[in-house]
Amino acid sequence: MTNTKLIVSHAPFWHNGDSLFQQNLNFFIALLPAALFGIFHFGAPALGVLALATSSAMLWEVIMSVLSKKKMAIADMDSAIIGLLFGMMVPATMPWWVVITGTFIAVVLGKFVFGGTGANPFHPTLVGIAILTMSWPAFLDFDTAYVSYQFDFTALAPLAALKAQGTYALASFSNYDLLMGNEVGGIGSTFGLGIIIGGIYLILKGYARWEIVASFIAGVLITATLFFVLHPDTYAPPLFHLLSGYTLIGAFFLAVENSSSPVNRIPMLIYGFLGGLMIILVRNIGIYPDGTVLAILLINLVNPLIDTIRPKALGKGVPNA
Amino acid sequence: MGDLFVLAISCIFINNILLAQFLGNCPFLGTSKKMETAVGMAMAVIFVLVMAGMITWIVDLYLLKALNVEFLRTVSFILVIASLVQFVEMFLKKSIPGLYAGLGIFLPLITTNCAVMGVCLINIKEEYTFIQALVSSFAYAVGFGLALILFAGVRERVILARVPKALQDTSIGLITAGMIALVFTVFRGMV
Amino acid sequence: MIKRSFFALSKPRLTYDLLDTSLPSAEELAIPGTLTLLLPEKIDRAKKALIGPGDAVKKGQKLKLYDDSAPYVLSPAAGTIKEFDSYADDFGSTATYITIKPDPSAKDDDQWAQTNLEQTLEFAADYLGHIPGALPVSTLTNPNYDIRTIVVTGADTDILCDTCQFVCTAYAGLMVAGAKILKAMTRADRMCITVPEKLSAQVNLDGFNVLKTSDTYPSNLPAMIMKDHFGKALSPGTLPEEEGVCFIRPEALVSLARTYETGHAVFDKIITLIDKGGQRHRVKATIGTPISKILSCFNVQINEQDRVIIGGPMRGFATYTVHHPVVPDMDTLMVQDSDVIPEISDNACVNCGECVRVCPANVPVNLLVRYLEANLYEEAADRFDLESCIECGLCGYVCRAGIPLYQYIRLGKHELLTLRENA
Amino acid sequence: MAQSLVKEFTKGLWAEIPLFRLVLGLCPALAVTKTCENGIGMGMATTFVLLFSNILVSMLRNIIPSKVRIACYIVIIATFVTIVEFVMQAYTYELFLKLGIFIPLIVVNCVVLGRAEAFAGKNTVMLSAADGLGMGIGFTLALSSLGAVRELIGAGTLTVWGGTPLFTIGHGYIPFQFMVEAPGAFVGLGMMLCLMNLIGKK
Amino acid sequence: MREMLSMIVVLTVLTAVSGGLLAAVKVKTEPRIEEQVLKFQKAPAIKAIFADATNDPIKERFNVKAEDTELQVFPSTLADGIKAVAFEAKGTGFGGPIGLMVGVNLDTDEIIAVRVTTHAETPGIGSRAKEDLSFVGQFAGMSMASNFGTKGQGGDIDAMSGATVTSVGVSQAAVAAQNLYKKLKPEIVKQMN
Amino acid sequence: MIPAILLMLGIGATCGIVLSLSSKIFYVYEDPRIAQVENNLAGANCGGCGYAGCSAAAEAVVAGKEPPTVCIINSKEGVEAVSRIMGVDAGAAEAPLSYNLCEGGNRAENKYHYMGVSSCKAMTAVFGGHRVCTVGCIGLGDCVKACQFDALHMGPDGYPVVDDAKCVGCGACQKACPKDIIQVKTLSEKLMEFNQEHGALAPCSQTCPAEINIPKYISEIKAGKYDEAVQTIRMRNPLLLSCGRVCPHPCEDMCRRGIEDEPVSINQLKRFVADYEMNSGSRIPITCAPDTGKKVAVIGGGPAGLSCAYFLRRIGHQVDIFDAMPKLGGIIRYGIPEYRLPKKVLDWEIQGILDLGINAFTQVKFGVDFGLSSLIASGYHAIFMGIGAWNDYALGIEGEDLDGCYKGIDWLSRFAGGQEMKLGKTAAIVGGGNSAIDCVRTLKRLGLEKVYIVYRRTRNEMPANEVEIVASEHEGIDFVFLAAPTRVIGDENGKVKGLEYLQMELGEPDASGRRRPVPIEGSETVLDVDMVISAISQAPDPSFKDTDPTPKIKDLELTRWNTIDNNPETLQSSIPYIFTGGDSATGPSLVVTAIGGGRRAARSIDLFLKGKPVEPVENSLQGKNIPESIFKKVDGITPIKRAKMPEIPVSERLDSMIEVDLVLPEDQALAEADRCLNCCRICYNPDTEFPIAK
Repeated sequence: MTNTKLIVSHAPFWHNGDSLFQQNLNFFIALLPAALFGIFHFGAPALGVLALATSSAMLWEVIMSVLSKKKMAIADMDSAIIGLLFGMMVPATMPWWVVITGTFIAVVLGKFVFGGTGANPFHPTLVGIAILTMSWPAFLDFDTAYVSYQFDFTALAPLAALKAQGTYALASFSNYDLLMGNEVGGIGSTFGLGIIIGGIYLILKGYARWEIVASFIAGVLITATLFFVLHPDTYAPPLFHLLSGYTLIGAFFLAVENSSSPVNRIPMLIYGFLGGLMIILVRNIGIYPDGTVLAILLINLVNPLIDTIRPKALGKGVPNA
Repeated sequence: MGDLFVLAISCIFINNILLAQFLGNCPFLGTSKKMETAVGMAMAVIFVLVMAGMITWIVDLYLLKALNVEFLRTVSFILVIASLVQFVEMFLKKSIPGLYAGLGIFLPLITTNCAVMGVCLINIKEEYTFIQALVSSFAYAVGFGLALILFAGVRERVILARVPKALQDTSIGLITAGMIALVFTVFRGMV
Repeated sequence: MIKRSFFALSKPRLTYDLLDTSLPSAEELAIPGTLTLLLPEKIDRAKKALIGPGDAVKKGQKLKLYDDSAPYVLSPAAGTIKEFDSYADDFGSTATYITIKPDPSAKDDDQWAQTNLEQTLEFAADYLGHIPGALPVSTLTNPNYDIRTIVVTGADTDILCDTCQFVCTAYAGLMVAGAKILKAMTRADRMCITVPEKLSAQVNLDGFNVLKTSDTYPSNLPAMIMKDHFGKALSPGTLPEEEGVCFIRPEALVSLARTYETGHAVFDKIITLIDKGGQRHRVKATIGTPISKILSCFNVQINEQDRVIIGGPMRGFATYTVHHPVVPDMDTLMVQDSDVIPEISDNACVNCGECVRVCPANVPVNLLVRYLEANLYEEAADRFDLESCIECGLCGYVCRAGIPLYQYIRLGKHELLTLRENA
Repeated sequence: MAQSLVKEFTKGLWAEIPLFRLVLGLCPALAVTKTCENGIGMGMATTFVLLFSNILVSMLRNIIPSKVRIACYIVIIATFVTIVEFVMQAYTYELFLKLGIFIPLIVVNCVVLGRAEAFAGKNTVMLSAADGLGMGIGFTLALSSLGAVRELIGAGTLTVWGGTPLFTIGHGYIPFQFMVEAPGAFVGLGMMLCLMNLIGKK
Repeated sequence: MREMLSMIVVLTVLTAVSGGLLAAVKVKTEPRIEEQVLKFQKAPAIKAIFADATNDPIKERFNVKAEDTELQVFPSTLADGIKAVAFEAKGTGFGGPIGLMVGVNLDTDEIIAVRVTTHAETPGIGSRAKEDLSFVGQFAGMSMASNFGTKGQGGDIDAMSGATVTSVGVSQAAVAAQNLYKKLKPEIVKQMN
Repeated sequence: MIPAILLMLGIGATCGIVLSLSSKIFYVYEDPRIAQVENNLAGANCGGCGYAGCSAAAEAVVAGKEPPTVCIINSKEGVEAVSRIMGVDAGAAEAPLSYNLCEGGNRAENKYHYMGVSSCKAMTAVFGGHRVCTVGCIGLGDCVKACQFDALHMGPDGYPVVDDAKCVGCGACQKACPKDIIQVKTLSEKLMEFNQEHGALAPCSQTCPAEINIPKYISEIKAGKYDEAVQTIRMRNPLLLSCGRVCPHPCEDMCRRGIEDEPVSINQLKRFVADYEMNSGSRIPITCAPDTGKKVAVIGGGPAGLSCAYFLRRIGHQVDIFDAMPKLGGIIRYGIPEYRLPKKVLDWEIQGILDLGINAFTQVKFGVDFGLSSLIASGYHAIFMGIGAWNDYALGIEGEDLDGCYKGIDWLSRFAGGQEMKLGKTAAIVGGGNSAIDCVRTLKRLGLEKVYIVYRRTRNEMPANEVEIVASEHEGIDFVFLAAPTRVIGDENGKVKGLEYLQMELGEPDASGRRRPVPIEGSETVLDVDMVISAISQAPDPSFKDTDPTPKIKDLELTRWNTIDNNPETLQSSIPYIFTGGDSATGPSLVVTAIGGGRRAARSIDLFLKGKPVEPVENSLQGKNIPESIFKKVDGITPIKRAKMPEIPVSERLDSMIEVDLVLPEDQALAEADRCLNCCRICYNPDTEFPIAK
């Protein structure tokens, strides 16, 4: 009996069985509808981009873990989700080397240098997209990306069209088309319905916080409505903003990323609302057609500040007897 | 009034002194490790920058331009700023020790803060009126403080994260700052 | 183990177990060949110890290390001291273990026969500090506390445990008697008892103020009782004692009553064993019995990498040796098979916020743990409410990254105390 | 003497190279290093100021009262900065245009004032000159290497002097423009610091 | 007291010496600087405007003056014998003043071409004003009397997308040029002859 | 030009006036050290230190919140200047380094599987950590994480290894270690460290009178790091060449391998590395702490004096050695014959010590050529007396002064000193100690026909080293046991012609456990010899007390054995500034004991010189054993023969005085080092029955 070594650990001795892998697996499941639609919609190249993005992101994670002699965290699938999200936000025609560079930036510069999962102050995928947009905007231009495709709908990126042509461009986009993915855009970001279904699944599973999603969407709608009501002929209607571009994928999958979003209720509401507000500000008065990426990065940036708003801890403020 | 507001917004966000103009980066990295110091530094910069902006504007108009010796701008400005900072430091220490404890210790950092000198020079270069100079000084300083405080918020977390050894401290601080600069491009074109 | 529900939008809900009525009484265990007593005092090699190997001890004899030391244990049986040595306990505190070889032929000691059983606190402090149920005499006699309310934890504080409930139902009469004695001893004017609100067993509790507690963990923890029933949220770092409330086990009252009834010290402790299959066994064992005896009594096989937990699954502690003795405050013994032991990781916090939302004390655990990991205890206490933690362990239970959050917090509190003592 | 001169000179080149080891002088480092050429120009201007201000400060170190020390140092530095400004305008005007506001801001470069305070104010003229020159050259090296990296990645060229690229990466290269933008400056410098950490001090 | 005195004296002497020294350097370098400014800032713009100049406008530059306004003018005779002048006007952009060299056909008062000389605009955005000829090209052929405001301000100039401020700066400069031209044209014509 | 000058004049004057006035008006007192410290910081106000500017950092330094090294860009000189301002004494300017006491690591036994926070601190909170041994390094690397300078990393064996080149001695690791295993000490502190309770001490180290870290140097030999092994020995023992030859190695008696197998040849290994250094042709550099400006006189250049001088010098004191003999070395030069310790080796070793900057004055006798007062007058702050024990005890029998009668040490030293000695043909040496053996073996080599050892007990009781006895048996020495000399018989010329002795038998054991010899009445026997050397024991020569004119010397108390009375822990004598060690304090004893005494005295002298109370080492464990290290059984050991010391064949060695014992060849040394069990680097399961304990 003396040689039987027991396990000694600290309470609690139970765990609810939740894990990072579970979380990411659920993210994966939730992303599937939109991703599958993207593959169906944009064909084999889309599948290639998604597969390459996911696998290269995981590969970068492996390479960096080996280089820095850190524990391999690939089994968590964290990088896979980063890569998949990256793939879903880019056009299906993106050259392979741009995808690999993008996932490198996302995984390494977005996450790894900050100390890995949980430490990234910004959403890694968005860091990748933002830096790529700054460097090689041509590869992320949806209008040129799909020139060789034949679509039975207006093959214009709705937001770019809005920016370039003003409100009369809106006529070519119906809300139903936008919702059903009849638009050009990122592989997985066009199918609004799929994103909404996946997102709701994620919320129900408890892996995305509904407060953020709801307030984000509210931010978009309220701000867009304000603009629209004031100048209906200059600005697009709120639903258009909600259903076009990255708005939905941003609301359901990007803004809710754990380590760059708040955990307390009021900050979550502020965070989401601010994100929605910024998107509309950028779209309506800024220079970028779709401000989702930078808007979410901006709320990521203010997250540490607003997340200090939290309920009083037990006994705080009670005079010490 | 509207113009001044636009000027202020552009100075705070779009032309942010730290992230777009690269001025004042040494204290930006040095004092952003803790939120407390960041807030203190931000306040001190606002205070000094407004003072310096006013004084140098006056010096420029009534001395340099009047005597047609604009080429002495650098020397005279920096001397005025350095003396001002030192004076304010001594004054606070003696007269308002409470404030000194909060702000004063940051004052020496400001002498070599290129943000102050830079803004003073920008004010002259842009040929701002006195009011404009005042607003721009204040707005630039607020922009400095805003960036510093946002940065400190992120950095407080980054410092505690398991950053790879070679990247720790300044290195990751710079990368984080780069990300913030990236984020600040969101304001482009908004005015 | 309770798993995360499929749709986990709301907080997880852990409920207390109600009394397992299938076990009407406790099985009695004979006095084993060796008894081990744990004495919470460090051995000072420079001083001459009062006890030594080979010394004969009587049943009920008070064993102390040195003349001037306060802690003592009572020998549960007559016999001889085999040895004593130091034992590293939790959080760096060093204790001493004393092993006694009981001599079955020896007569009961005369020490207790001669002792005049007074119903005073001084007497309790001198002789009753080691009775089953661990009467908190040091708290009761502490001049800094003005204990006016005594709360009997009729509802067990940890989930899965039902020893206290069992004692309340099985020994209600003795409890009432014990409560009277205790009331006579102390200045307490209020005697409360917590009872699970859904407990169906009817208990006759005369003279007690009954506090019905909800079945959601951690509502039976002292801090929660203070908040829910006395309306006093303890300010960070304070104990219920400082508010004049003392929490005691029902078994302490029972032992008290029995001591005064019989005139002899009592040493049999009621313990609930929860085996690997979750099956409960109730046993009455002499204090000092190695738990291996209890385990073998119920044929619990201990293999490599199993876990033996003293206390419940949320707040107990895992021992490294099956030779750990039965001690006066050991209510529950739980054995986990190596297969069901959840992995613990050294991942960094992923900031999912589950812990924050589940925390009954609103502690920002996600940030706190970063500071604790970096050993910034002062900051953790100042900015992130380290001391507000009521130590329920829920944060560790829900942690998605598998971080031992509760351990970090306990350690942080401990280090903070050390820091403050040194300052 | 000669040995210590060499020591003071060489420490600025590697062991205490201002930008990478001491992390001083960030503003010009970030702002002007879009091209290698700018880095070299800025570095040379700073070197000039460093060298002469160090010499002068060290010459006057016994005369200057400590209370107005900073003011005096700053006047000395500012004088040389203005001279550099004139000279650059007169002889390397294009470069002057690129470096813009950052030339007068050499005056508040922590490296310059820092060396005046930390070294020249306490050491002999020769040593201070060696220190200033070493630090200046080290600063130039750091700026130009950062500039080279940023320019190569961000523009696909390498310009050392005179505005025409010395070298252009192959035709198919699409410049990674991030590196020449403001965020790229921070990230690039951060990465270079990381590289320096990896290489180690020796 | 001694200490105070020494503080004052040292600082004063130092600053005075500095002032003197700088003044001396300034005097020495001034002509050369002026030459450089011409060579690097204005010459390329002038060359671009008067691509087919038969003379050397820079060498023949002269100053004109009316009331308190003084202007440096670069006269040119184009290949087709048209007399033209170029001069610089300033507007305020995003990062500071924008210099705009305007070449005007003296006979028709039509703009031959304009070029941005100096600016401190954001690279890649505002800086396009200098490189992007389609923007400054709008001015070519416009009459000096037309409205140089941007379309946003109700004028005739299409702003560069995403660089509104810079565009406005350029148009401001153009308006400034308009005013200068209006004021100084008689003088210029006088001097040209 | 003029406006420019005027303008700058104006601005300068304004600023100057404003500043000077405000410096008067707004004058606030502050600790002058703040300004001084600030002057010595880099002054760039860079904020890199985390403080707002240099003045804030200076305030933090003065307030004691930060070390003088706070400024990240400060030069070394600047740091030193700041340290000086802060009154950190010169001793601390010596760079402290971190080092690890426990080298058990993964080799240690665990008591449980740990699951939880991966830090030593957290694990220690759970039943004191998973190691069975109480000292044991937990090995989760809190210290490695605490190190800001990348100077610590986890070694392959699971305990931290310090990179001396990177360590700055900040002490962060020490603070981080919950078990006090990693410590930050200066070289001086390390040199002056004694075996204390918290050390991970093997039984051999505990037994060694010089407290050498034996397992460490053996493992270094095993790893082929001979230089480091030499350094390790030198931390405790400067005379490793001599000790490697003459030490009777009590450590080997405690060797745990001896339980199941033969003990490790510890001393052979020491000799191996010592010879390795000597034969390598260059000395391994020895570092000394910066000068402290204190002067110490060491009287007597024997092992105790040399050891004391060596350690005092290394911790920065100035030392002069005074010796009455023409050359340094004392008893190991004059009492140990050439064939055991060649003078060449000794010279090389002593030169190495003197090369540290120690002055030696030879042929000056304390009390005669100089005295206490002259030493004080020459500015010595403390005195170490290691004058040895040179007075042989007389046999106290009739005829002892006959021609041909000698005294052991006297004879040996005169012989070693090169004096022409009259030799007989046969000799009887009275005594059973090492010096008796030295005498007989020397005489044998000098060609005597018959040499007897006359000893009053039996061979088993002989105090001489076993190897020595065996060697002399090989060399054909005759032993006369149980013989008490009663009379030296002389011839008519007053020359020795025989030694009469009484035969003895062994009686009851006495207090020391040895059976007391009891004479057998009427058993007188005469041994025909023409030389009698009595080598029974020696005592110090107390004559300096009479010859030294300083009255103070009379205060120096002696014991009844004429040894200098001292506090056995601190070695301080009755005169506070006189310390003593070696044979003069203990009576005749081992060389290694004298060396240990010299180091102990050096520690006390250091304390005395620094004005600190001269107190014994706290929790000293010298000579005591950690209970769990004295395990009684060792499992799984395959007996491997202990390396046999190579010797010169008897036939060859008797013709000359050449060294008899040879050094182990490298492969054998490595094999021998491999036999070491690494006690206390592996924590064995203790024999305690109840596993709750450990």
